[in-house]
Amino acid sequence: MSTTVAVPVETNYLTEKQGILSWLLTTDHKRIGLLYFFSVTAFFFVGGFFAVLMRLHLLTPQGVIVGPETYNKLFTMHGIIMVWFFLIPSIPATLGNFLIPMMIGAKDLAFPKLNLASWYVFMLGGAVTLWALVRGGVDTGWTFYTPFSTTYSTTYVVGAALGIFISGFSSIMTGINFIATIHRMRAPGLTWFRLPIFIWSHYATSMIFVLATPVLAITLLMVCFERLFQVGIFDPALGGDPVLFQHMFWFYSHPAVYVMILPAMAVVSEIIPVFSRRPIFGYTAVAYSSVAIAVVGFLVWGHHLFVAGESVYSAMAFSFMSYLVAIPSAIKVFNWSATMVKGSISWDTPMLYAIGFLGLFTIGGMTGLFLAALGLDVHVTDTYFVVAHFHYIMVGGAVMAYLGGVHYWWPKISGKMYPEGLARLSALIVFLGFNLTFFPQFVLGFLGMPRRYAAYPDEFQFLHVLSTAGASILGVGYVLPLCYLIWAWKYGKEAGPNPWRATGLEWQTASPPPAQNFDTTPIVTRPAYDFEGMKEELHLG
Amino acid sequence: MADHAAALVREHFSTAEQQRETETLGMWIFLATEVMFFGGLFVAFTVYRMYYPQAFGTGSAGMNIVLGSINTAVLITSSFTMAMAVHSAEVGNPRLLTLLLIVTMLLGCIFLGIKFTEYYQHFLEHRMPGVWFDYAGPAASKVQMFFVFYYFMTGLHALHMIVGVGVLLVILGRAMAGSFSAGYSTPVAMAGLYWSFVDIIWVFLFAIFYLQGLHV
Amino acid sequence: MSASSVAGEFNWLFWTLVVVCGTVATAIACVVIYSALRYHRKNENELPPPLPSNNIRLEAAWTIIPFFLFMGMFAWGAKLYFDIERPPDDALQVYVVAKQWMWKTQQLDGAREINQLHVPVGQPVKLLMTSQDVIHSFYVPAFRIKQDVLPGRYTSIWFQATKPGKYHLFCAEYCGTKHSGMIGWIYVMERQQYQHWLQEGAAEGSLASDGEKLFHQFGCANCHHFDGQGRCPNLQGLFHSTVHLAGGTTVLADEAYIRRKLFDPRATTVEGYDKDVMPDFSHQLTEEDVIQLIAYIRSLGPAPGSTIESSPGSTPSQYGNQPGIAYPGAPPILNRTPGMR
Amino acid sequence: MAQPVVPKRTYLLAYLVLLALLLLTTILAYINMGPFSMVIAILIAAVQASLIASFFMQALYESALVRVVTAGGIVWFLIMMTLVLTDYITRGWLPFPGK
Repeated sequence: MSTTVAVPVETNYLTEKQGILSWLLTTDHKRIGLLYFFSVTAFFFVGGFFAVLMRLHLLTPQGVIVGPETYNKLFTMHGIIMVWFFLIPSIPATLGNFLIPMMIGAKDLAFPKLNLASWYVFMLGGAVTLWALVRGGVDTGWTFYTPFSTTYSTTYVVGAALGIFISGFSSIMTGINFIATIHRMRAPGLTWFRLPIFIWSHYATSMIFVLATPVLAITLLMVCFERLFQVGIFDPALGGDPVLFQHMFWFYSHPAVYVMILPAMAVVSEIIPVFSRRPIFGYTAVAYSSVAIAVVGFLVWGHHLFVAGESVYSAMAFSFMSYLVAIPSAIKVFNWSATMVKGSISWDTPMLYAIGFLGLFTIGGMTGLFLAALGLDVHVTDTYFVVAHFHYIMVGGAVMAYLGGVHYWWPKISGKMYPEGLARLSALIVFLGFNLTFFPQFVLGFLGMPRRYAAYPDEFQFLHVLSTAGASILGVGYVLPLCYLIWAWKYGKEAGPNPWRATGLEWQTASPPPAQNFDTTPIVTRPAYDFEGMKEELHLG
Repeated sequence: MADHAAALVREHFSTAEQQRETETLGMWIFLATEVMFFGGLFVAFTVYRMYYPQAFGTGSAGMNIVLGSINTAVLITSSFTMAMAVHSAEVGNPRLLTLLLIVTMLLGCIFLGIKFTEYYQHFLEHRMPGVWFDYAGPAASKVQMFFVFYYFMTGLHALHMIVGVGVLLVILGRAMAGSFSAGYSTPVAMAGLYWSFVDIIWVFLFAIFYLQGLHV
Repeated sequence: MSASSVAGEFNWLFWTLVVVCGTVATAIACVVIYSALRYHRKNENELPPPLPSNNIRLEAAWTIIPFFLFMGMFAWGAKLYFDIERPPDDALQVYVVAKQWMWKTQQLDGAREINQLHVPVGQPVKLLMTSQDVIHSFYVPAFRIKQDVLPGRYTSIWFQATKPGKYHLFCAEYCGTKHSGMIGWIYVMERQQYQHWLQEGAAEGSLASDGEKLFHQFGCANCHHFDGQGRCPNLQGLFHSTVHLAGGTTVLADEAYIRRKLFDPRATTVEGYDKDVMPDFSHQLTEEDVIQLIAYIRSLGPAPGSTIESSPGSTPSQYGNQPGIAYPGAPPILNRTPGMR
Repeated sequence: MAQPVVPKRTYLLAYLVLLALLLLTTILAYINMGPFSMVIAILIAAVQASLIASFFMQALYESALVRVVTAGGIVWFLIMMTLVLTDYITRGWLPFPGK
């Protein structure tokens, strides 16, 4: 460690080369991670802006700001941007890109040029989608259900679908890169069971990227084909079956949910041990459960189709599988909780986010059990119950973990500390605002409020107002980190290589790291999270 | 020769062997995504084929089985010459490599030529779904659906072929510039994997589109 | 608000899950909050005393116990689903046609309704539904039922209202601009009131009589004679009977079969008849017309001596390939003939 | 180092078998086997595909990991196929429209 600290600060990855071209043509995984970071942040606030407009609109039963056409476009674009241009690339392409080579002691990902290409493809897809948005938007819902999307919608379906199709290739490239890297580029001594859980989870995520994304690509291509040439693939008027579209769409889109949550679990699995100073409880179970989620996650998509015209027997099989996939998630939650018992728990911001994640993910996961129960799903599916459920997973789970991860690795990425007090405050605001926004939506759904309604019966107004109030608080909670992290980039105090006294390899090099990550390839002799074994180095005890 | 190979190891790999293994692995993972890419179409095709066997049989009867078989033979041959090209790269025979790459590309172009001839014949028979489709018999919309899948799947396959020819052009250029040796021939092997994979897809397309139409 | 025969069990299951999940979630929250407070880091260099970082028995317990809990939820949910999906035999038949953005409902004898449906309390009601354009979803929160309504095929759902009153009907599958306007009311009435309502509507004529008009207007009667001497099968007694098709398979003549005969006539041919006689009506009939024709054929009564209609639930094997897009001549596994089970 | 692991003879043999199988499947297409014609055509195609993958693509000679990846692609395709067909095959097992 002492040798790495001696490296002059001038040669870190941020300062080694200067100029805009050095960023646009970089093949350094850390810089590409940052390029992704800036892009998804921008997309997040675009998608968030749509969400704010929607919540404002729903203050009164008849809607206050926009007409139904615009409202429909708002929720569609909110969904498309948040799912494909924020959530899916969020953790893997930013933190994953930045950290995977460092965590396994490699100089870079296996295919650095492919990595850069993935960012360009992502941006191209984003540009095409935004172009469709500027031209007038899309109103099909992010799910593109046929025959509405292929025949009846008069909006820019092809543009939006093409944008998603293109950006899908960036996911595939990232997935190929991660799998090859994790298999072939590990430092000497770094066996599979010495890997941080972060790597296991990203490995599982990459499996989904590689095996599910192409199915979405081909499905959207068929939708475009059908819409452009007016031929029958899914259109019942021409012999097609719209339910087949739903099967193919959800074959990708359900595993895609695990693309969003597995990396979040990855982040939390790093934060909790470090801020409890205790190895993760039941390492093997947590590691395998990531892979189990990825594999079994492919067998459950039909639970989106329980009332869609799927056969009853098929629905039963999918319901059964859905309960099976809940088990590895449950195991993880229990193991994280057990890790904290009798630890040395710090209340730093990343840990606050991790604890928030634990609570919200538990609620989100458990309401998933309601939706997997066939008889209950009939009532609550396609209502605000579902909306609340997946926001608890994706916002309460994935975004909380993402923010936690950004704070945790911020010292490594920027070399500077963020303002701790302000950060804790914003973590609290996010937690409270989130619950106020989405908990009322569970109640709304149970009472029968269908989703995607631009106007609603009067009796639902009170809960909608609560939800909108919560959204305004949540918005503040998201803008705050944006401001103070930018501030901290320039004015934060120097972090030093290992401010959290963490055990991972990424903390054994300078902050910010040198372009080659490590001066000499590290040799690993310990399991992950071995605080006891590293207590001399970390000055603990 | 070993020095030459070592010079081509990128800086983030420690050995040429690690680089070769990683690149091979990456290529195979990519092929797995391609399986799923075409797989979605095969699933959709299977569902409709199960529901509309008569109409799909009628559609299949419009295929030219002779041209289809010849084309399959052409493609299998090209896959063979490609495998031999990889072999000659591995043993360090650049002249044979160049020759075999050219033959492979030519066979690929012959395949595409025959394929587009078939398309042209279908066009003359008014079998262009949506824009130029005219079929008087029963269940016309389902026969049309057969052709939708036919064009979509063979078209996507042809696109892969065109990309493959492009890739081989690049490889050919590098081979003629003497970039490959017995110690370093991974790009040739990668291109070979891709080429043979596209051949595999065709073998299935041939089975589902061409071979079912003679007994409707 | 819950007002149907399945709502009670739904609420039981729902609140049981709330209690089970709530208990577990509270337990997790207690462990996490207690640890965060009790073991809060006291000084910067603190390292907690080493503990075993795994415990096979504990981990096995929290794998196996959730598994059994989940299987319980699965079984109960599946049982309730079957109750929601299978109508009783004596259910009142209602036809629903959805289109952007309205619900059209009609009973065998009763007025045509738009965005509303009047039904008697305590009577099972089964809905046969189709859409004229995009996918809609028939959702009555108070009854705890929902079923997507698809274009090009029939789907069904049933309910039995337990309390008189008026209940929201929502479209729950996004269907375009005025999706949120595609709402209506289900009026659940006492039996007497319902009878009264039926008589008020009777002036318009029944569904079957409308169907009869269409039957003559489109010249169906020219071939389908009732004496069995026509070029085409006698439709008397057709409904819910087993039809023998050319090629040796059989199919149950339900609504989906009749609809398919009108829209895709050459998909199936009745044994002993010419396959080219029946014209394709897919460009002439609307979904509502088809339902009127079905009601008319249904009103022609069961075949003499047939008992099939009284017990449709007990003869599942007689149903051929059921869904709207099914196509006989498909592989044997699809054409389930009696005795194959 | 990349060694020429597959002998030329093997390539030639595989090529000849592939052509023979093509001839076989084309001839079989002229025989009416009803629904089995598709099954047999797919089976022969699968044999051809595995020959190409095993020898031309050297899958047989690659590391276990590569074989696992290949198997993964095929297994996932079969998962998609099986579960989608589960729906289509069981539709109509319950005697109510759309169940």
